[in-house]
Amino acid sequence: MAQMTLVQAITSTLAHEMERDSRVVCLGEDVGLNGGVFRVTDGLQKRFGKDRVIDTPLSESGIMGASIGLAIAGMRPIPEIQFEGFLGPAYDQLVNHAARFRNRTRGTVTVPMTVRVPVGGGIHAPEFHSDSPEAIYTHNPGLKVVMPGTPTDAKGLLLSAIRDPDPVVFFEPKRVYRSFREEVPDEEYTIPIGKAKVVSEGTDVTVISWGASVFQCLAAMDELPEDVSAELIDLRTIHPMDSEAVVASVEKTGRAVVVQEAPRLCSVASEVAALIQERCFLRLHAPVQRVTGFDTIMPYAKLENDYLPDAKRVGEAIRQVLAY
Amino acid sequence: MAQMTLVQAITSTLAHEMERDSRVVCLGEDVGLNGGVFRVTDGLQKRFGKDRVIDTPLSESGIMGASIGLAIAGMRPIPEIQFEGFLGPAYDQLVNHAARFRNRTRGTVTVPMTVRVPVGGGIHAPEFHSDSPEAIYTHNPGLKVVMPGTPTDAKGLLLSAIRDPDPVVFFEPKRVYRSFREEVPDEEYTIPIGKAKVVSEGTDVTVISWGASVFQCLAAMDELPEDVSAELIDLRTIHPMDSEAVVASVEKTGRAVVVQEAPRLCSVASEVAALIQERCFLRLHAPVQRVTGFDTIMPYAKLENDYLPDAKRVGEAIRQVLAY
Amino acid sequence: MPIRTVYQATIEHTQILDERGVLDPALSKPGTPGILTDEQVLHLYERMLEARAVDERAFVLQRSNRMYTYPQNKGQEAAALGSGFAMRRGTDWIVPCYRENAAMVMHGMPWHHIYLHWMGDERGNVVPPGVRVMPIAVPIGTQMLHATGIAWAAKLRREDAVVITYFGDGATSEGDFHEALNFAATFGVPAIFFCQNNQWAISVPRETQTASETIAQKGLGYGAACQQVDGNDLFAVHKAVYDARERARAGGGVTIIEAMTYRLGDHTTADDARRYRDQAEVEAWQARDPILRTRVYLESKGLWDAQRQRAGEERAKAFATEVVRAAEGIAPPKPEEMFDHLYAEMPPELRLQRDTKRTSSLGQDPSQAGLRSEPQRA
Amino acid sequence: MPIRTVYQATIEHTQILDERGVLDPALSKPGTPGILTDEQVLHLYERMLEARAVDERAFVLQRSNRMYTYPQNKGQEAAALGSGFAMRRGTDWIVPCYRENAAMVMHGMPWHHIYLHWMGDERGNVVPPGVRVMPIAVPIGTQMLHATGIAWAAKLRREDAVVITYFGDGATSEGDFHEALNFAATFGVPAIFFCQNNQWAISVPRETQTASETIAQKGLGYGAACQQVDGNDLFAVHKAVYDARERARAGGGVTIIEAMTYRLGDHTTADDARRYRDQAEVEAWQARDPILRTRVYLESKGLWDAQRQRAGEERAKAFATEVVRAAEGIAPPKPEEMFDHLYAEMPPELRLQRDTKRTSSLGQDPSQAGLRSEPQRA
Ligand SMILES: Cc1ncc(C[n+]2csc(CCOP(=O)(O)OP(=O)(O)O)c2C)c(N)n1
Ligand SMILES: Cc1ncc(C[n+]2csc(CCOP(=O)(O)OP(=O)(O)O)c2C)c(N)n1
Ligand SMILES: [Mg+2]
Ligand SMILES: [Mg+2]
Repeated sequence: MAQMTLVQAITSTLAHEMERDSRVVCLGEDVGLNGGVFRVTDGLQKRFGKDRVIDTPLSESGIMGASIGLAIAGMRPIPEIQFEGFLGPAYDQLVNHAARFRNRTRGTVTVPMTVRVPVGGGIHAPEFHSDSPEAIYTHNPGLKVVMPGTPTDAKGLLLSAIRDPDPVVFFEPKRVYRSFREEVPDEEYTIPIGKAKVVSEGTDVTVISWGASVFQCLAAMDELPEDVSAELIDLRTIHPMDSEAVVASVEKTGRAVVVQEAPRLCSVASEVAALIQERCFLRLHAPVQRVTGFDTIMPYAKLENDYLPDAKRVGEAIRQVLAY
Repeated sequence: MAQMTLVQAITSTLAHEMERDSRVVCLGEDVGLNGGVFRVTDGLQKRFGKDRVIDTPLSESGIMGASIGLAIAGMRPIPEIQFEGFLGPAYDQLVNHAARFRNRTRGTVTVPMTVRVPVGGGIHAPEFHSDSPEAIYTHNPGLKVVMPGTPTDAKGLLLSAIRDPDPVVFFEPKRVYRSFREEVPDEEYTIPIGKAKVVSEGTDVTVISWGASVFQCLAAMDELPEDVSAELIDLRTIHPMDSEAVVASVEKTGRAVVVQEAPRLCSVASEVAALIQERCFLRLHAPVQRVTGFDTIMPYAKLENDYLPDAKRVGEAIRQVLAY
Repeated sequence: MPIRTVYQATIEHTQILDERGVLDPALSKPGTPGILTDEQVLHLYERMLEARAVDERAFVLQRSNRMYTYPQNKGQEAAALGSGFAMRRGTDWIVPCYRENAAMVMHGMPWHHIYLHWMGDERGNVVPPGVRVMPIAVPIGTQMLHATGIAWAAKLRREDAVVITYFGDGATSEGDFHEALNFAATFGVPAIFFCQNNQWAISVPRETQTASETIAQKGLGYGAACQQVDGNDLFAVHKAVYDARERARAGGGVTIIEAMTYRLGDHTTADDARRYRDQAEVEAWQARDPILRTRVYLESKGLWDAQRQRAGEERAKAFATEVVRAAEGIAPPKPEEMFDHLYAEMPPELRLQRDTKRTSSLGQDPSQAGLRSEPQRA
Repeated sequence: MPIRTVYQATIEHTQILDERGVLDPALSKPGTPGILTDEQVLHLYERMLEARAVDERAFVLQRSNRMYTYPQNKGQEAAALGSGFAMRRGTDWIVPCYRENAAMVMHGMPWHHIYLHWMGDERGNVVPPGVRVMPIAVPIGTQMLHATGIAWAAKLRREDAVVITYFGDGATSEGDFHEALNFAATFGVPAIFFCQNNQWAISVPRETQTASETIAQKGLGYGAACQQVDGNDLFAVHKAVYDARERARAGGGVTIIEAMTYRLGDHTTADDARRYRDQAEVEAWQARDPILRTRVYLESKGLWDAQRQRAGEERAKAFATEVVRAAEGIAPPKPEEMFDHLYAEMPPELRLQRDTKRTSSLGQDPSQAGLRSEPQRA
């Protein structure tokens, strides 16, 4: 076991898989010699060569569309989009092409690729560098959407993503990249896409989150009165969602809070709330609370902490559903 | 008063506003001599000239981005995107630029434009011509999203949209374009963006819908037993949503069904369900039911009617919430 | 030097078989690589007749409600067949738009799949095993990036495969055209960008689409090889693609070819081209119909005559009837199929929607077993 | 004619003030329009010193945590100022990226706004009334379409305004570059596309970005006028933009200018360029520093000397201190501001979020007045 940050876990997993499978190539802006702006692909070009770790032109639709072609022709491309804010130019290729090929060809043309994208706020980056667009790629059918919150999960989910026969959007929460280290098992293991993780068990309220927000939830739970027993679920996969895990937990607790960085309207939090009220209606003691970013543009760095849900807001929501 | 189809109501409103305000220009693929593929701009180029009704290159990001520039420089552009499936290439300019300029310049650079987009299924069009992406443009903050379901609403909302100081996505349900005529008042009137319409009042259940699906809801309500009194709300504006109207109705009925063509996950229906359970929790007798497209790609024409919610599915959902 | 020339370029237009059906002797000198033989021309002429017949039948089917919107290929057969014939079936890739049906079929896509596509049936996009033809691409310009990626894979894997992608004059205005060509040229992938410049993008004429003098010169900005050819000239089209393919195989990278042709029909069956273009223009191009031109050539060589023409047209019609039969002989798709191919493995919630589709409003019927507390698993 | 030339093009590179600070006599002949006067050069030289000082101060601020990520402009001052000076303040439009601060400021954007932007404060994008400068554009390539639209508006309204838009070599790979140039050229709008080719896009060198020999030739595919200039030559840059502006005003449409320059600093303060580029290359370009070259020229004309240089540098430093003071002297933004400018009129639900932001988890506190059944109205 080695102590690793999220970045290190991803780097070493990419290396592992490139070693194992010669079809795997990494491509994107600055991923080569520079190792990516977050250094996630650091050292990989040196190790695997310029044909496997490829600096591309500054061209997100190009990266996405060419990766689709690579995948169709039998490669396992891992395109990196430098920040989630630059998924915009690649949107059409991702949701209208990567996501649709299998279905529209009845399984005869497929796109096994893993789109790596740093995501979310909290690192005081410039504008367009702090968004959380996971709902967009969940609403559009045909993609899988993953967002690991820990180095250990990242390793297992990334292996699953690369080996998945379908396109996976692999969101990497920037705030977690180097925020802590943990023991990551040395041996190969996969974590199935579509399985949530119960971070801590509880009986009074279910807190559902993913990505960097999980840590705000943990902080909030630390502040709860001794006698409150909260269950924390890290979805890890946004789509397909582990509805079973969510429903099972809320069936037990009867109360739920969903926490995300993204704005509220038509979001993953909306979906979770809608799902819970559908499936757990008679068990619910209080409305599902959504603690989310606001329905405005993610502000620039000076105000970003006022936008992102923090432990205080999460704690308050928990107290509200308990007091309802 | 004249009998008009939805197409006619939009055409005559565009003409009205171009007459009144010389800053208004229509632009897009085939909108000129050809009058648009749905003939919505038919005759306008002849009447207003090639500088006001402009055929553009085949370039959606170009249309959107250039319209942003036109709007910033004092024009009132009305770009047309030929089908909602081709919003993809314009996505970045729409959600990251049109939607953000006012906020990121603290009100000093603004984008008053109305993006006209035919939307939805049911006309047996080729693939990529039948989607319903309204949730996408609602989740991304900074746009207004309108979808009129009748000629009368279209006129009033289109006038509001063109005069709105902010970017409006004006979705035109293709299925309704020529499906019926109604009396449209001759005089100028506006319908405020953000106000829903109670199509029919009722006390037992609230049915919430928009666009072409409203007519499936009406058909379903025709089939309900005499003693069931259903209230039908046509949102007309998706964003900003008329939460007050929805909440007021469900406070009265205690039951709700939301109907849309779009897939379910992270959709407007999810948002409405989440909203209702938040605001009307103690009044709800049954979970809010979502009748939606499925979480798969809109199928080609042969199966599209199996995908789109129809009166049968709506009726069943109503009966389910009543029987709960 | 205060002012110095840093770049110079020239674009040439090639025609080998002229409008009167006469072959240029210099360009077709015996032994010139890529010049079609008589036998090949005869073969391709029969394919042209078939393509035209199937195309015209589609129009009839649409008008009688047996097909939805259909984009006619009429007038562009030389461009599709001349180019397709220069590619090697099963090795090279065809990445089409929707106006080169004959090229798709030449490389193994069944004709009736093309019908099925426009009949609103996804099974029209099924690519048979071993066939290297991508499905029809409706969103304009997008397929060129897939072609680039496929060609890139061939290069990375050192496969001897070349990719040709087709697109219209209108498609060159899309950002994806630009990004695809730039990627292709930058990485030196074995790709051929074949523009069917049929002078119109629905109602928008070529001059409104772009201010450049030619489409071919658009390749200059990427360092691609650029050429314009008479797109109704089977010989010139074939030769240009042949050369481009050889160049690509030799590591010479990407070529853009602009084939000057014309859409003799409406944009699609939903269009009425009389609204926006002159009949005189259409007639001028009708006189340059590639089928006509090829026929005159074959007749001048004594390889064809009126009687063979009648027989050929009969065969083509019968062929079209077979295609109709194949397309219409398939049982309608089952609603469940819309769920079956979204992912390799169906997620539980999707399975729930599939399994309850016929019985509930949306997989949410609380009366269904275990639904409320335990979603049913795959 | 079987093979005929349908297009020919040439791209020229212009240098007027050479690396040794010597002016080309032919190109700078008295009376040549667009050649800077001594007075103008002196004025611009002082602006260069200011720009450099403000830029270097930003670096220091970032390193001491008083600013977030900042992209240095160092080395590109001649490109920014020579081009900006050819445009008319208040009439023409400046549509920047982020490496032409001095051009923005020359046209009325306050220097401290640029600081505020990189300090993470939206007020840095506030455009003062009457100023025709667009805010800094971070998403690469996107601003060129806005420039096209603004220029188009000028044309439609018959205003005598020309728009210049700035972008890097990397930006030319984006689809928006293509669509913007194609729109601009097709509609003949008065726009100048000014590429600051500083040889790198973060770590990606120009040759990896595109296989074309020059960036300027990318304009050929649109029918634009194309030119390459020495971007560290104040005279050549100014002259090229001056001519392009005159051409645009005369209805001659769009020009693309490639200014050959170099990013002397890291990409941003978050970057370490030593990871990917040779020190030798950097040093070679340091010798071509535009400030140095302009100074040598001024000295050769007896207009400048070491003493004036010291005084000028002092003034520039003091100026930078003023800019810091202006940027840091502003009260921090209030959290509510994030809601206040999303729409002209705040929708009720957004107002609810704003008004309950400090007191509830998300405008959903059931204890707040009327919240559950009657959302509070604006
Ligand atoms: C991205 C996109 N935008 C718009 C359309 C609608 N549309 C279909 S065909 C067409 C014109 C295409 O012109 P061209 O590329 O010249 O091909 P042609 O039809 O002439 O063969 C348009 C605008 C589309 N299919 N995709
Ligand atoms: C659409 C988009 N993709 C990626 C980025 C990240 N990024 C910021 S600057 C940059 C390189 C820009 O290079 P160039 O256009 O040459 O401008 P320069 O920085 O050299 O002035 C990249 C990739 C971005 N800001 N926007
Ligand atoms: Mg065309
Ligand atoms: Mg650069």
